[in-house]
Amino acid sequence: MGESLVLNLLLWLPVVGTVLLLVIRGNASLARVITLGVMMLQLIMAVWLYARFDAGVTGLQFATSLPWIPQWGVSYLIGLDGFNILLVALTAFLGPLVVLGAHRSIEKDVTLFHAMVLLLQFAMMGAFVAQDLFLFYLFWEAMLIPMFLIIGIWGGSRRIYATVKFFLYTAFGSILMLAALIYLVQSLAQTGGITSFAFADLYRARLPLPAQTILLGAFALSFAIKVPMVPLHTWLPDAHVEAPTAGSVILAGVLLKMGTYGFMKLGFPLFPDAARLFTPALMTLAVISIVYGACLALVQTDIKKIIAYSSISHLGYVMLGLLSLELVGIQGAIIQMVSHGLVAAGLFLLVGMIYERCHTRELSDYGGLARLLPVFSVFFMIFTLASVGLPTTSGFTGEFLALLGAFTAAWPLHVAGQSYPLILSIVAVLGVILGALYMLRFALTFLFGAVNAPHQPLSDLSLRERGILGALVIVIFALGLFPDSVMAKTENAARAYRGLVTTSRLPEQLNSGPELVP
Amino acid sequence: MDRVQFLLGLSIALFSLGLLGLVIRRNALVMLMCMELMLNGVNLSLVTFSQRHADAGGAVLVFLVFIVATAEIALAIPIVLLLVKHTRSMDIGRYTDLKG
Amino acid sequence: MGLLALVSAALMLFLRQPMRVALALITTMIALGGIYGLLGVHFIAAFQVLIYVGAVMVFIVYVIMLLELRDAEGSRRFSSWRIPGLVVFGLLVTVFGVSVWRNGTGAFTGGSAAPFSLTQFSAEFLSRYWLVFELTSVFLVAAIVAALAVIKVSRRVDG
Amino acid sequence: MISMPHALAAIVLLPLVGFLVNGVFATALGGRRFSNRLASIIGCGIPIAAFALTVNALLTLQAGNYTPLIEPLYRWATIGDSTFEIAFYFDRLSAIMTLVVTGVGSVIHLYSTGYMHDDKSYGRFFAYLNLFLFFMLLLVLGRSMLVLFVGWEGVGLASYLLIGFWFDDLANAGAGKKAFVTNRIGDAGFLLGMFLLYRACGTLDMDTINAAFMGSAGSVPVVSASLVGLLLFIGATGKSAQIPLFVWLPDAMAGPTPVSALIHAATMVTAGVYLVVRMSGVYMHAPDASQVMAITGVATAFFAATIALVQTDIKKVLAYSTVSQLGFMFLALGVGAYGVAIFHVVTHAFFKACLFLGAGSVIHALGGEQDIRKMGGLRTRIPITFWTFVIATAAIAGIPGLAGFFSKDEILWYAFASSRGGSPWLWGVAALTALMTAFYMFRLLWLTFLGPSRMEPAVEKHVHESPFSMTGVLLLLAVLSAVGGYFSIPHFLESQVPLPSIVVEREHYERTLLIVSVVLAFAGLALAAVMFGGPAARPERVRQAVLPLRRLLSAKYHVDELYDRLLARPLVWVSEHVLLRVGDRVVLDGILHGVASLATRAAGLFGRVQTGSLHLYSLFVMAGIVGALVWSWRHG
Amino acid sequence: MPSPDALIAMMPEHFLLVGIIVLILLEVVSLSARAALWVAILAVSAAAGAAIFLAQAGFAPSAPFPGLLSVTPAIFMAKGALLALAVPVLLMSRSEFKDGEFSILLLSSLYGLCLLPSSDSFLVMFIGLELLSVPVYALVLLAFRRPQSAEAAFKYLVLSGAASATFLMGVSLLYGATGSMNVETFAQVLSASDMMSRAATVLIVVALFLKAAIVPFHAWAPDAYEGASVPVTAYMATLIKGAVLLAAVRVFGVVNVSGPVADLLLVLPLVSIVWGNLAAIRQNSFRRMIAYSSIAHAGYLFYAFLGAGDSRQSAVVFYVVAYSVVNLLAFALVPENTRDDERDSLDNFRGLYRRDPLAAGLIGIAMLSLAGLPPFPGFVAKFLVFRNVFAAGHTTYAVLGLIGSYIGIYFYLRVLVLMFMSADDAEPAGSRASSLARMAGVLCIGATALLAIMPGWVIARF
Repeated sequence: MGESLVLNLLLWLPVVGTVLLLVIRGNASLARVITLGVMMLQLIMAVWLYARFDAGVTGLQFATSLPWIPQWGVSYLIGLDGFNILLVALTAFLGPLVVLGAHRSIEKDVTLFHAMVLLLQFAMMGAFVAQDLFLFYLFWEAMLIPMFLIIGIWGGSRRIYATVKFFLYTAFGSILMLAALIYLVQSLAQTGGITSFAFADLYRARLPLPAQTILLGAFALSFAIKVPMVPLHTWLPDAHVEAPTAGSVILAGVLLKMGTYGFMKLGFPLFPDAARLFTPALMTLAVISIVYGACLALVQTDIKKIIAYSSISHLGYVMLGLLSLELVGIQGAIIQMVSHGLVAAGLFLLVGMIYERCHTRELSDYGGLARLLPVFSVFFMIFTLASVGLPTTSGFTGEFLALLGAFTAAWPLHVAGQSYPLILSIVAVLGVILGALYMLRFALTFLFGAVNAPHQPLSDLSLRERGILGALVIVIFALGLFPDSVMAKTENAARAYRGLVTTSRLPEQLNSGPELVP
Repeated sequence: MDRVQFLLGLSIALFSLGLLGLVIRRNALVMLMCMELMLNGVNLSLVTFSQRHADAGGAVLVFLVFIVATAEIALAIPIVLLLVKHTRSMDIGRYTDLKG
Repeated sequence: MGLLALVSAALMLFLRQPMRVALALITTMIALGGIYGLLGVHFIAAFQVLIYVGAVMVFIVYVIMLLELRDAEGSRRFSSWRIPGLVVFGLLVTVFGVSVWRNGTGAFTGGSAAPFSLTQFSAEFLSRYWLVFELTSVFLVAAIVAALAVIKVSRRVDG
Repeated sequence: MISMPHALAAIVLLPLVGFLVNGVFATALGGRRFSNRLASIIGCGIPIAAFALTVNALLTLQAGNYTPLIEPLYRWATIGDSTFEIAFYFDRLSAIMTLVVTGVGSVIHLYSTGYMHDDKSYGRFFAYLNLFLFFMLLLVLGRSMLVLFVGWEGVGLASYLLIGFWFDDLANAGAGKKAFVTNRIGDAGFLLGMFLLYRACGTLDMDTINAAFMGSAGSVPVVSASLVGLLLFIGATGKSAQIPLFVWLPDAMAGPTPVSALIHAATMVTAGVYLVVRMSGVYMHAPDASQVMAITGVATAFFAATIALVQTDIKKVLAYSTVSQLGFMFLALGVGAYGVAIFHVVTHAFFKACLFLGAGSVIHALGGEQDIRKMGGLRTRIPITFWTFVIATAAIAGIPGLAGFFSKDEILWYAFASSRGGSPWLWGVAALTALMTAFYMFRLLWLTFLGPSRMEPAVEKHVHESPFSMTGVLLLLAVLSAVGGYFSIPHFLESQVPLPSIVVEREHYERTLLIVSVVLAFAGLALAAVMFGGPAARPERVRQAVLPLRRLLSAKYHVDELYDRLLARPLVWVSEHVLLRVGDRVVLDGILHGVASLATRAAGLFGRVQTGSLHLYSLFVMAGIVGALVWSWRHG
Repeated sequence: MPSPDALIAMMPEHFLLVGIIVLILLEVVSLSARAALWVAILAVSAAAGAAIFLAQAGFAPSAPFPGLLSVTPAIFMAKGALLALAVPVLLMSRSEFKDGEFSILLLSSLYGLCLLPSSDSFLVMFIGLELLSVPVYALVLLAFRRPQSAEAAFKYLVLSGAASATFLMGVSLLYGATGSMNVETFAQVLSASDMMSRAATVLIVVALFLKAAIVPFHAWAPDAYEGASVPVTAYMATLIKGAVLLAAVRVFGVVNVSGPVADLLLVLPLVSIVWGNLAAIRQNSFRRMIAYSSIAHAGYLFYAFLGAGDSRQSAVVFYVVAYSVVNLLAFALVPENTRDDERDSLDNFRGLYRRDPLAAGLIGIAMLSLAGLPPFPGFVAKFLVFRNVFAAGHTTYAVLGLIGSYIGIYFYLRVLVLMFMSADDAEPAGSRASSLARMAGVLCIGATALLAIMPGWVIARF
């Protein structure tokens, strides 16, 4: 009981922080200190939880379950398992970095900004730890609001367009998900006789294939928008470009993971038969995302857009890994999620730092920064290479395992005469080339060549900035070099996921659909 | 034709005529009168049924309708006067400031 | 009597002068009163004549006379929606008529019960329906306050 | 011989330490005297220490009767039943490669202290070099393909950084990027091959895989060895600059010359060869892949040599020569002569490093001039450089007695006679290439050192011999180039990777072929002497005679342009015009905006309905009642 | 005659009546308007308190007024909740109305409101409806800060009168078909097949639609709302709508809806949702926007009728309360402006965050809640409604309704954009909501928080 209290504290601390901020009102530096303090506390608790998390246990740990809306079977059910432990840790880890990173860039309405960051943190954390569909949906939607304000108030010149687009796009998916989840719970109540929103109960719902298909469609739409998968991605570049650095970091670092997490925790396990039926289609989309995102990143002239499109590409690998239903691929996908969170966050922070100095995001306005800002460039290079997926960085671990999983899953099918998944995984591997192409083009123009930057002379990174990036770099290398202990924590979840998705849950008499993935 | 049926038909006709009056007449007072006509139509059917079922309820409702109709007119007339004062016209077709 | 009511009601819609419309309405009302009388509910007939013709219509006629002087210009009688209005009216009457005519219950057949008298009605009104009576009084209070408020507003606008 | 725990890990990790120390100091203390001295000490000390450790490890290996040393470091990942172990593996092959890497690496580090003396990013340079060494050692010492791949990509990174070392010129950095991306194409193939092997064998440990394919571990994996071989070979073509992925290597000469010597001649580019030899168990069962490899190798050797004929940049000539020599190595691999390929790797490392460093010395002497048309007559001005260059040139040309002669001759012989795909026409093309090699190398020698000086006066004034740190290294390498062939590596490796048997009926050609190749070497020498030893008009006449051909060669067969037109530009064009402009902006955002404007228009329509007219509102009510009543009839 | 039970059963009404009488007396002796306001608040609070107390006490007399009026704890709770909502309305009226008539009229209207959920007979219900709306005609033009108020009042009066007539027509036909004035007859004939009772049910439903502003009977609402002053619009948008819905709940009883009326309840609310949400997009008047929003919300509310009959009342009451609380919250904090049309204009909200962060924050919460976004109570309410629709098996309509509700998000966001994100720093001076109105806002935000944090507890009470 005492331990689950820590998780509750971790979750609710930002709310306390927000209230504090609202009470003090107006004092900018105090607001920063409070927010940072909350984030640090959260990080400490997350580290503690991570350390105490028992990799050998399959079910929930640190769980709290309280009835909340008993009439509908809704409960306040939170807990950690292998699915979310890493993402919770990632969220907690990025928190202080975001606050520190925004230290100089946010000058207007500092208190409100920090309140929004805290609320966003709360909502994201909540979505990860929620083990009840209603609760999850609540947090899932609640996330939009602070993000909407963060982009809309502190964003760039087209911020309103971007933020409304972001909001409406993601809300559209959510509304269908809402419909689907109500339907799901209703049918569970009618066929299974239990009225419950708890994931564990919903995993027992048996639905005929057409229903599964439609419901998965609704969930998948919502998640795919969040991921985002091509062709539902156009909100992302706009949102990223207009968002302030902190917004971009959170968006890329954590928010996008919501989509893939949703697929992993809900979309596929809830509707396994439909998921397997649609695996080829979804894999196609994932691969298209990989290639499409990379191609578009190649021709962007706005530095934030490059990273934005690269996110689309990178999350394609996550989807691919998840869809492989191979342990290796699933683990790879999980690591890739975390890795992308770290790398994209780092890149956005770097871009933010340079933007603070030069006030332009046009790639062509820059050149030869390696000469002007050596430390900056070293960090930039590290993050670029991690993004490219160079071995020893986390990007490699994720991409390699995800691709390995996809390939391993596709090969037997190829041998059995069904070559399409294999072709997809080969194309995905080729996507690695494009990854190098666009990131290095970026680095080339940005860092090398004749010195060219507005607002010279530039000061190199301050100690604060070095600290932020250094922390990220350490974790990136740690994940690249020693992923084992991390993956041990998620191994059970990966197994559980595979078990759920590979077991048919059609109503009893129809339980003989074609097995698409062995 | 049955008497009840005839009266009911008449009641419906009066009700519909009143509604039609609301649609086609422009004069505010005439519209109010058309409202009264609608209520009268209703009253007719109420009285008819009250008789038919030998139940006082219908009659009580008729009584209430009288009172309500009176009250509405008493309230409506000052409003119409206020309107006329402002635009110097009884033409409801001209009162279209609020729209969109 | 019924036909008279109907014709004068129809006339209401087509007469130009508000005063004549009012007279047509009075005719309708009196005709209805006659019908009530024929039905045997004399006290309602009396109320009809007293309240409607005696109070409401007098009030309206008074206002018409008050405004007639100012509203002298020959404003158009009908709104621009008269054609669709008439069409829909036709439909309404048809639909209504059909709905009511083709009912399956025995609402119209069977002998009519004995008409009840004023004393009967009063007794019921004050016993079974005494609450309605009370509520009516509340309603009247509210209506009076409302009317006074409106008048006060118009006075304020004037002053 | 000193026995120590984690000896192999120490070899690998020492350079990493060097990189970290130098990297931190170079960026933190950038450019100060003190840091430069520290950088030299660490930068050079570490490879030498690594070399010493390697020798020590070799002794251990020897003492253990050449049983491979396996040294697990840690477990990278455990997923389900499969584990990914980080372990080092030291056998004869690794030993040779490690010795070459650390040995040549050490001397090039020493050379660099002189060559890079005045560079403002001195520390950074050594940091990168150490980083390279780290990854290269990881590559050759890794037991698992995963570790190999880490090194494989890592050396690519180091190469990228070093090619773009002088990044102020965008072209240099661009060349680095080109190298990296081209390598990535190969890496994709490598990855696929690796996946396939993982799927088939359930492990990535190369000794296990080899054993599995050789059938010593019970069942042979159910996967086509040729397919695996081809995929891995795609990886090798990238790293080892074979057709079609050779285009990056000439451009890579943008890096400092020691880099070209170390990475782009001696070590990194031979990683592909190493990979194939390491996976020889697979290739022995992959005749088709071997065939492809042989043909690709010989074609690369030939085409690169033709291009080298007309290059005027001293380093470009050497670069194409490297490509050509790598082609020879793949030819050897293709015909199953794995040991021979490694033999050539080693000798090539010696003489090509010597050549590059010599070229570096020339460039150093001329203050950065690289165009051989603006050289000449340097023989007397920089004698040590000249003589070492002569020895190395002779070695590469195949003058008997020198290192290159032995290895090249063996390649030619196996190309002719190997029972695993050797054929006379392979030999023919290879021999022709050898002739060309001799010719262009002596051409280079002549134009650079002999004949009259064509230097610009300002340059000529400053010509000076390089410091001892450079010339000493040149001398050492020259000696190695001369004697390196007397240690028979194929024989040394035979117990591990046996040489192919000889087709019986071709056995008696051995002596004939030997003579032919000697003749060819001298013929090349003579041809060059005739052409460039005489008046300048003579080569000019030849040039005029074969002008179209020359143009084609000068333009390197337009391969770069071809790739640009066929791949790069269409990719960018499609991305920009189809995906971005049409896909994202018109179709996707267009649909979005269309829906939004539809909603606004609907809103406008609803607003117009709300005219403010009470009559209309009443009409709505009336119509609504009618509609509702009619609707209610529907339910009969 | 009247038993003590009967006396207690109408306790809330009695408190209101006492309030009305005291207010009239005060008006006669023309005591200060401030005192009048407090008297009104006291009366309403007492009534609400009484209702809630009786509900908690489980007071359920058997037929205090046989055939006319009945009460159950649930009905008391509904009354209590709605009466409590009137307190913020009174508080925010202070700035608009200087004299006591507002309070009297409001209390009278509330009296009518109280009758609706407990009426057993159409007689009482009719009086309730009239008592609910007649004072409002006067209220609409009471402030009369611009001539359009009279226009609004007239339109409201005429269409409301037509609604009454339609209602009566329906009641009359029902009476003819069954011979009874009892409201239960409606539910009994819902599935009947004879044409007359069918026409009767349809007419009654149409009349309710008219009062609740369901498309196509909605047209009066935007005009009336825009013409009225802020507190009155707030009252109309929340309490009157809620009262009408309670009347509808009363009429439908606990039966599951089927037959032609079910079709009406499916199609027209859906049209309302879409229409209201779309039409609101282009509005530039805040009240008009809320009017369209309320049309859409009326749609959701009638959707709630599709579900199981026994949970209908709690769903509707919860929705009404959740919707009203946030609506009142928004209205309470609308910044003051000397000109009514400027106060109403959405431009008045531009940069509100700079001027009055609290108001901007609370209005923002209100807007998001109206949009039905979690974690605000609007979401739980929406969830509740759509859950019922799904449970009733109308999956397609539920999905369409949800998509319709999605359309609405845009215009609510627009308010947020204006308040928080417009760069306009030129701020009109002294434009904040009055302190009493802020107090109302604080009350509402408290209620909002309660609804958001403990929806289960609240629903269990209804």
